[in-house]
Amino acid sequence: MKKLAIAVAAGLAALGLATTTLAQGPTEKVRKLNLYSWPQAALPQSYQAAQLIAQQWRQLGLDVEVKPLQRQAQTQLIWFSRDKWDTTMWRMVGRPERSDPDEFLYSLYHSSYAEKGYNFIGYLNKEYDALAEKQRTQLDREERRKTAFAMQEIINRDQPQAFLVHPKYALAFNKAVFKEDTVVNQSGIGIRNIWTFMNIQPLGAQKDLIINSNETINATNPLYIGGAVDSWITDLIWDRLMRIGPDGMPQPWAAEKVDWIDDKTIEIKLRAGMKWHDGQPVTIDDVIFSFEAPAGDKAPMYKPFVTDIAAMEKIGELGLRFRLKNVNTTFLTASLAKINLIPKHIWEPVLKDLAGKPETAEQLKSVPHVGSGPFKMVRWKPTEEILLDRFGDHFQAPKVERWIMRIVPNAEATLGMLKRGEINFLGMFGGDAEVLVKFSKENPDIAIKSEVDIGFEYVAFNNRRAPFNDVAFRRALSLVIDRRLMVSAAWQDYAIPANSHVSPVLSFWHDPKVDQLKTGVAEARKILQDAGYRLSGGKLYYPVGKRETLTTE
Amino acid sequence: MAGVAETATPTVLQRIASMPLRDPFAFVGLSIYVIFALIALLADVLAPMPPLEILFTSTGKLAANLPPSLDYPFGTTNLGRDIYAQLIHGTRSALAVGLSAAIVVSSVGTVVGLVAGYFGGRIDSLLMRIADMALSLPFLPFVIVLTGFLGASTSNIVLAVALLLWPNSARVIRSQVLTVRERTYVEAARVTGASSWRILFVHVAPNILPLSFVYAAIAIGWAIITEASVSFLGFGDSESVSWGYMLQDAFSSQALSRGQYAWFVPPGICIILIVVAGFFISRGYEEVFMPRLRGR
Amino acid sequence: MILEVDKLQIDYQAKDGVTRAVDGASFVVPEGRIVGLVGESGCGKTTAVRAIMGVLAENGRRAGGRIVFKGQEVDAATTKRLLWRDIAYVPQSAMSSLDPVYTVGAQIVEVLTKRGNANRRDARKRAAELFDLVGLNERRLADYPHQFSGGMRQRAAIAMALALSPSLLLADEPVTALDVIVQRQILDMLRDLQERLHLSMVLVTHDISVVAYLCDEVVVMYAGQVIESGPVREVLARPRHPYTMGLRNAFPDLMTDAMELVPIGGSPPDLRDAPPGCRFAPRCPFVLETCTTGADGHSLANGHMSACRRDGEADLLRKEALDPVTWQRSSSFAAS
Amino acid sequence: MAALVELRGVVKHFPVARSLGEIVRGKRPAVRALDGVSFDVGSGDAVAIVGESGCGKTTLGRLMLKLAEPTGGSIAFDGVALGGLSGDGLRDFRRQAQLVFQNPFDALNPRFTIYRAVAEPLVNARIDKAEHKDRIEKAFRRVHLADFDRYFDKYPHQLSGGQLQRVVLARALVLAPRFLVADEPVSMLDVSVRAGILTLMREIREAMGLTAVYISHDLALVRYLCDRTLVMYLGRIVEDGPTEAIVRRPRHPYTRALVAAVPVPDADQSRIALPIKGNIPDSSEPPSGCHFRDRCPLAFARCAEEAPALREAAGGHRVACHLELA
Amino acid sequence: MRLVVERFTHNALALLAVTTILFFMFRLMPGTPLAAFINENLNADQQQQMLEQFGLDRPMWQQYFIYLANLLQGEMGLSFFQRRPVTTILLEVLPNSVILTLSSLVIAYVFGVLAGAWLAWKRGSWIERVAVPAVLATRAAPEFWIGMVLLSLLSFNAGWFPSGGASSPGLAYTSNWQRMLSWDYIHHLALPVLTLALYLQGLPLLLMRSNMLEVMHEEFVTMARMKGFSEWRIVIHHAARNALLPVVTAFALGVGLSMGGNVVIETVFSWPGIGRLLVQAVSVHDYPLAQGAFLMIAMVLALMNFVADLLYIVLDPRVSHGRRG
Repeated sequence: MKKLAIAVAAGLAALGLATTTLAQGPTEKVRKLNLYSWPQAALPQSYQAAQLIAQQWRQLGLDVEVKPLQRQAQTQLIWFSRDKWDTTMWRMVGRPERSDPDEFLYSLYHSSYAEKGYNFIGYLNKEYDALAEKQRTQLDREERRKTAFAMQEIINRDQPQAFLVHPKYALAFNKAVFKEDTVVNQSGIGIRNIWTFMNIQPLGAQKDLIINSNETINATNPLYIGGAVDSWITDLIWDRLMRIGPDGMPQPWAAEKVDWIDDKTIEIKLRAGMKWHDGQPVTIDDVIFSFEAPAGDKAPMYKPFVTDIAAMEKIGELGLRFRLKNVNTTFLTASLAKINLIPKHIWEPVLKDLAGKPETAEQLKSVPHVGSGPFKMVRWKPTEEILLDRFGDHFQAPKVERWIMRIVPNAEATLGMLKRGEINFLGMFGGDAEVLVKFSKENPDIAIKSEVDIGFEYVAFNNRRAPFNDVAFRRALSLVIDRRLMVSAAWQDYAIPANSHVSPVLSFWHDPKVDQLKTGVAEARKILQDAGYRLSGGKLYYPVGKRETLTTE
Repeated sequence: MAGVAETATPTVLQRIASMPLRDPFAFVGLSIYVIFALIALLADVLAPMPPLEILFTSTGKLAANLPPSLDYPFGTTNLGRDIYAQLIHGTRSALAVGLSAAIVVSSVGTVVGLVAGYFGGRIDSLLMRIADMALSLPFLPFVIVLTGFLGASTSNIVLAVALLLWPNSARVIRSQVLTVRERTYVEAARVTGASSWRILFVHVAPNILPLSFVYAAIAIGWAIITEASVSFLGFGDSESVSWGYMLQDAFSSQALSRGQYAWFVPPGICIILIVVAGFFISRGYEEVFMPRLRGR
Repeated sequence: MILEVDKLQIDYQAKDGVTRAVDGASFVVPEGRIVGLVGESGCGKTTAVRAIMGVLAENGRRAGGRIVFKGQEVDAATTKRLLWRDIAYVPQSAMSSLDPVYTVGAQIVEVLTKRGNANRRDARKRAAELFDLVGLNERRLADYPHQFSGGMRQRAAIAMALALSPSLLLADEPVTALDVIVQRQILDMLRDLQERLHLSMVLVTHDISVVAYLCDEVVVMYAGQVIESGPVREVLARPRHPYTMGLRNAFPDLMTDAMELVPIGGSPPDLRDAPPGCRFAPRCPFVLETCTTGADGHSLANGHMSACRRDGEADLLRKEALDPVTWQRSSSFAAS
Repeated sequence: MAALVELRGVVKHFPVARSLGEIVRGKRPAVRALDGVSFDVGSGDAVAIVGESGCGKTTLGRLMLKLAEPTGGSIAFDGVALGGLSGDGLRDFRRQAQLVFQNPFDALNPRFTIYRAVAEPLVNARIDKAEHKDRIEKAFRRVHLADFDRYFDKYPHQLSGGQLQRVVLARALVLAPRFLVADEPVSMLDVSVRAGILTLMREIREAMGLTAVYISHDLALVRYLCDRTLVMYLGRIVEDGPTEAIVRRPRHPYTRALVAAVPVPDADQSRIALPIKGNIPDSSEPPSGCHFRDRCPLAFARCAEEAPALREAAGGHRVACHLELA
Repeated sequence: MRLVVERFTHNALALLAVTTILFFMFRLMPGTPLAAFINENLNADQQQQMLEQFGLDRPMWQQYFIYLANLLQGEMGLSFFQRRPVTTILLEVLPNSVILTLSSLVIAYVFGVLAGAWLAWKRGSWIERVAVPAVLATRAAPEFWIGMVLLSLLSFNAGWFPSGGASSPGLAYTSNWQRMLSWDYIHHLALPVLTLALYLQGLPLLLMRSNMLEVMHEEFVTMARMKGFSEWRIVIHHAARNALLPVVTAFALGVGLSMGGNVVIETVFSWPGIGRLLVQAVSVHDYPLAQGAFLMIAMVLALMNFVADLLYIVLDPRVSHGRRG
């Protein structure tokens, strides 16, 4: 009965359409849109969000189909063939070095990244490009902040994509094992960070910190970035000149102090008395070596972080001066806090050996695991566990005896292990946050800490092609999405609404003005109407004269 | 040909039809099939709500993790889907996967087995070497690799299952053909001038048909379990709701921790029922048609 | 008498009723004689000897009668003691009756050590002797059954039967599956062994030529009953039961000149529903009304028993039976 | 009378599984089922082929009906070589040559009604369906199943052995063939019904003027049916002659043994000792020269070197022996 | 001996065919290994360099022969992600899979054979009427589902067993043997083995049962009765010995088959085995690793097929001792 009614309505509408078409000249229906997503199995929240978004878009008269794609296929379609898709679910994850807003501010929307880089949506805006370049040269934080606000406002205006949420990650630890106030929260990252691992204090006989990961560790190689989890470990084994502090700002680490001499010169002083895990002292030559090593072609993944260095000059026993090619505010974060310090006496022969061969340091069969970091490598079984011992000679030696990471692929088992004490630190949780909350209620020893992520989830629009090349259309599609519904119905309240590529946790850089996004169907419809789009028979039509050149794939 | 087939089939069909009455196992198995077939046919009536529809409560909140109630007999998932609707609609995809795999497996297996067994010689060796090869592919890993890389459509799963399962039926049917071929009445048919194809299809094939049914019934079960396993591992077709998908969903959404038994127990039981139905039927047929066929 | 079988009754329980495969069969085996038990398939001859061995199919059951061995009545429990030590068995198909996964030697040794009280070394020696006795090379003790030819397998089965020096040998169609020359070799050997070892023997067969060649006594069975028995010479020369007469007629004989073959019409009755009275009556050309009712008639003369009610006219009937036309009188002639 | 079937030097080998060594050396070991068999079957004759299992007699029967192809030599039917037959020629041959089987319980398709089974040759010979009933009824009358209506709708398992063999015969006769091969036609039947089938076969052959070949191991039975007998041993014919003569005065040592071994249903028979010992050798490795020599009481040196040819002997016999046997 | 060589060649050829199919299957799959890396820092040169590293710049047939040649030396290339030799990665986890498979098979077969023989003995009883469908149901249940339920009940709720993995955190052993014989390892092994054994026992049980029923009707068993042997001797020496033949070969086949089937069990129980490795490799599109893991499983399967053939030849005199006489 209902179907019949709809059919009749559609028929009448079609009749109506015919007449209006005659009256106003030919217009074209907006073609069916494919909204790509990960499959539910891979990312349930994101998939759920896609379903909800599709429902809301349909209210604008659009024909939307959610198409889940496996990772490989999605990468192939979205990342490698950039002009073949309409819109897709996407996410940016938080990493400590992303605490400096540069990476998101610059890479996501700068036109130079549209071909190959992160600007896969193809957003081209000269005004934005100029600001993105400008903020990199602004050594004055306040000035840079203004630029960052301006950039966020441009993005808010243009809506090249629809931000959905900044997820909140719930992590946990066993407070019967560890002293609760020795756990450090790093803003935008949460409690699973190197500061916690160095500070956390065991209460009783259990002196090991046992953390889980649901991904395999690919590599523990100071010259190769394999996966997210890999960096947790390289962080602990190898020191860096600077580290991102709990506040998200880079702070001196292996360097005692770091000073800007001028726009293009930085001077550092190495901490005295540091030792490698093999007992050798850490010298300034090791530091120089560590920054020279990626410059060649044996560590392609780290090369970009040292390309800005014009020269390095040794100043006395522990001093070092970096001369840069360009002014670069991000050098501290992107280079000094990124490059792992590696012992020259061990790596020099290794790299020499590789010279002239096609292999890079990434493919070393046995990576020398000698660093100067707070933990040293004992044992590594890639699919089972990795075991690190505390390095007592470190200047900030950890309180726990051992740091053990267990590879547990599924969330269900992870909770079981947490309950049974097989792990005592929940470093990653892919499951349902609500279950975790309930779990901690039943197990009072488990303390949950949650933190809003630096990263965010969004719907990417392909700005290169119609209808997404129209700001009004993008705005309408973004505004019709109810962010609160996203938070509650897809992320189960473990997220906050987003409308910026700078997370509110980076409170200094985040522009609060953009938070006031007025959403709603009425709002969206109005925008479309103003731009000349028409709703007829429940379907959306382009403004007069605008022609569709693409077909749905 | 047609005239001959008319008179040949009734006896086979009669035997197949009368079998359940003689074998209680087969009767139970067949009844399970019939019930699931009815559920699949009437899915839209039994569960008018689309299985992937996101449900909201009257207050506009997501209807997530609701306990079983009159509206939602098995409750809802953590993402607000009706579990009952998923279970009912899952029957469709289970039967679709199972039946299409069964049809492909048993028809390919039967034809290959008949041809290899009856004609022998080089054709036989060739077909059996191919069968050996397919049998030396590890089953589930192959399906995973195929669906993992080619995409996890239902048709790919059926393809993978069919690629690996036909040799089993082909081999057994071949050996059965070899024995039937030696039967005197087959020789008698040759003496009376019957062509090879006539002998194959009129005299040999009807003896093989029950075996094809046995393998079809087994293939139904295998295909459904395989689909479930693949879905469970996260390589499933996320656009169609199947029992395997439900289990995967339940497992990754921690229905176990939440104690949502109504979510993960019913699909498991449905899988067991439909697979065991195949076993029952195949067992029944084996007992009736070839008591000595079991084992190697 | 080494063995007396008295009114033996064996039932088989099937889904559609009870089949009385052996119905009151009685016969005796005199010490040191070879008794031939003849009849067509399904007449109960094999069932009868298997019952003596105490081994019936799962659905089989001894419903009545007595079996007396050396003056002692035996039942299921007491038979077991006698088995193989006193009564041994030679099967029809030696292939399927030998365990395929053990060598023939091992199977003979098994009998000698587990049923006899021999130790392994003596058992092996004895096995070699037994092989020698049946004309097999002792090297072949190490072979598996499937490596033997049919005749050799039969010899091995006989060697096995003789392992514990039994006094009675039950041989169930021991030469049926064999070619004539091999058959003859085995028969000759059986006779030779019987004489040397003073065996008593029951030979089950469907072939009266074999009985004529080897046996001293004959017992003819039809439809679960013994219808005629007596000394071979006497019974074959002067059969008193029409069925035996018919059998005689139905056999082509290599050496006689009479070339007319006369079939017996019809087929044996369904034992699930055996007709009352004489079971041969429907096929018998000499049938009288009294034949189809009442109890069997048994008459005995000179050790020659016949169950025919017209036994008195036996000599007359025999003459008539030689005429093929006689047999066409039987009501079931057309539907043979 | 002209020969209906002519066999010339017929050889049939069955390959056996080869070992790796044999494959490498290119050897092809084989069971020699037939080793150069030549004879004629005259039109209207009844010929028996007698021998023990494994002598090749069944293979011979199959070859004569083109159910298998010979490895060597030739077979001709009515002057036409069987080897070249196909299509219509083959169909025509099939109409004329029929086979009666040893095991009637397996010779009829269990899923076919009796009528359909007997109609099968008519269907294959593409005979108009309208004629079927007539022809079938005629065939049934021939085999003395006059009350054919009782049988038509039955299935084989509902019939007794004797009835089945009659139906098999009816099927063989429904096309009114000229040539009939019967392979041990009564050995699976009960003693009391054998005689019926045997007399029937003799009667039919005489009535229809059929040429027949009977294959059997049973000399007594053969004597009842056939005028001429061929005795085979290990793939070769060792003696060929009038049946009566072969039974009464066998010439070849093997035939003598065979005749002596046949038991007779007479307790007073004279028990002649078997003249030979031992078993038939493995047919993939028969003795050199005369295949029978290792069991022959009369064998001498030449027997190992040269295979004796089948040659004429007294009394219409042909015997394959180096000795002049009286 | 001839049979052995013949079976070996058969299996080896099948394995070669599998390798070939697999190689081309993976090469023809959509996407390149580059797609696995979303990294704006990779420029065209570096991408080319990466292709060269993995030897993917050569023509397909060359790659194939290089692959085969490497394979013969036990090399299966480098994992895209781990950048370690696939062979090394596989050999690390192979023992875990083998142990899991073997111990569950042994338990399943010992139980299955005994229970099957016992059920054959109890033919026609109510126990049999209940047991046979029940056993069929265990074979029909998806392994992972049983695993889920057992894990939930016995580990999460009752806490009797660890929730996954192969050992407790941080335990160190001097040798693999010591590790595998340790209580901790066995404790971790128990639940997956139980699940797998529950699934696997059905086949030997039903096989043994039907074989026993069949053998008990064989003439030689009747003969053994006639010889006056004890029922025990008949059942053990004659019936069971014959009935076991197919079960033993099924065991060997089962090793190969369940190595492949362990994929789901290893995933549910986070068991660091080759199946889980395969799943992970497939889900991150690590071609060389997935290919290697698959091939390793296929090799075990082929090897076990061969062993099954051998066992069949060795155990059945009808095959091992040719026909004679």
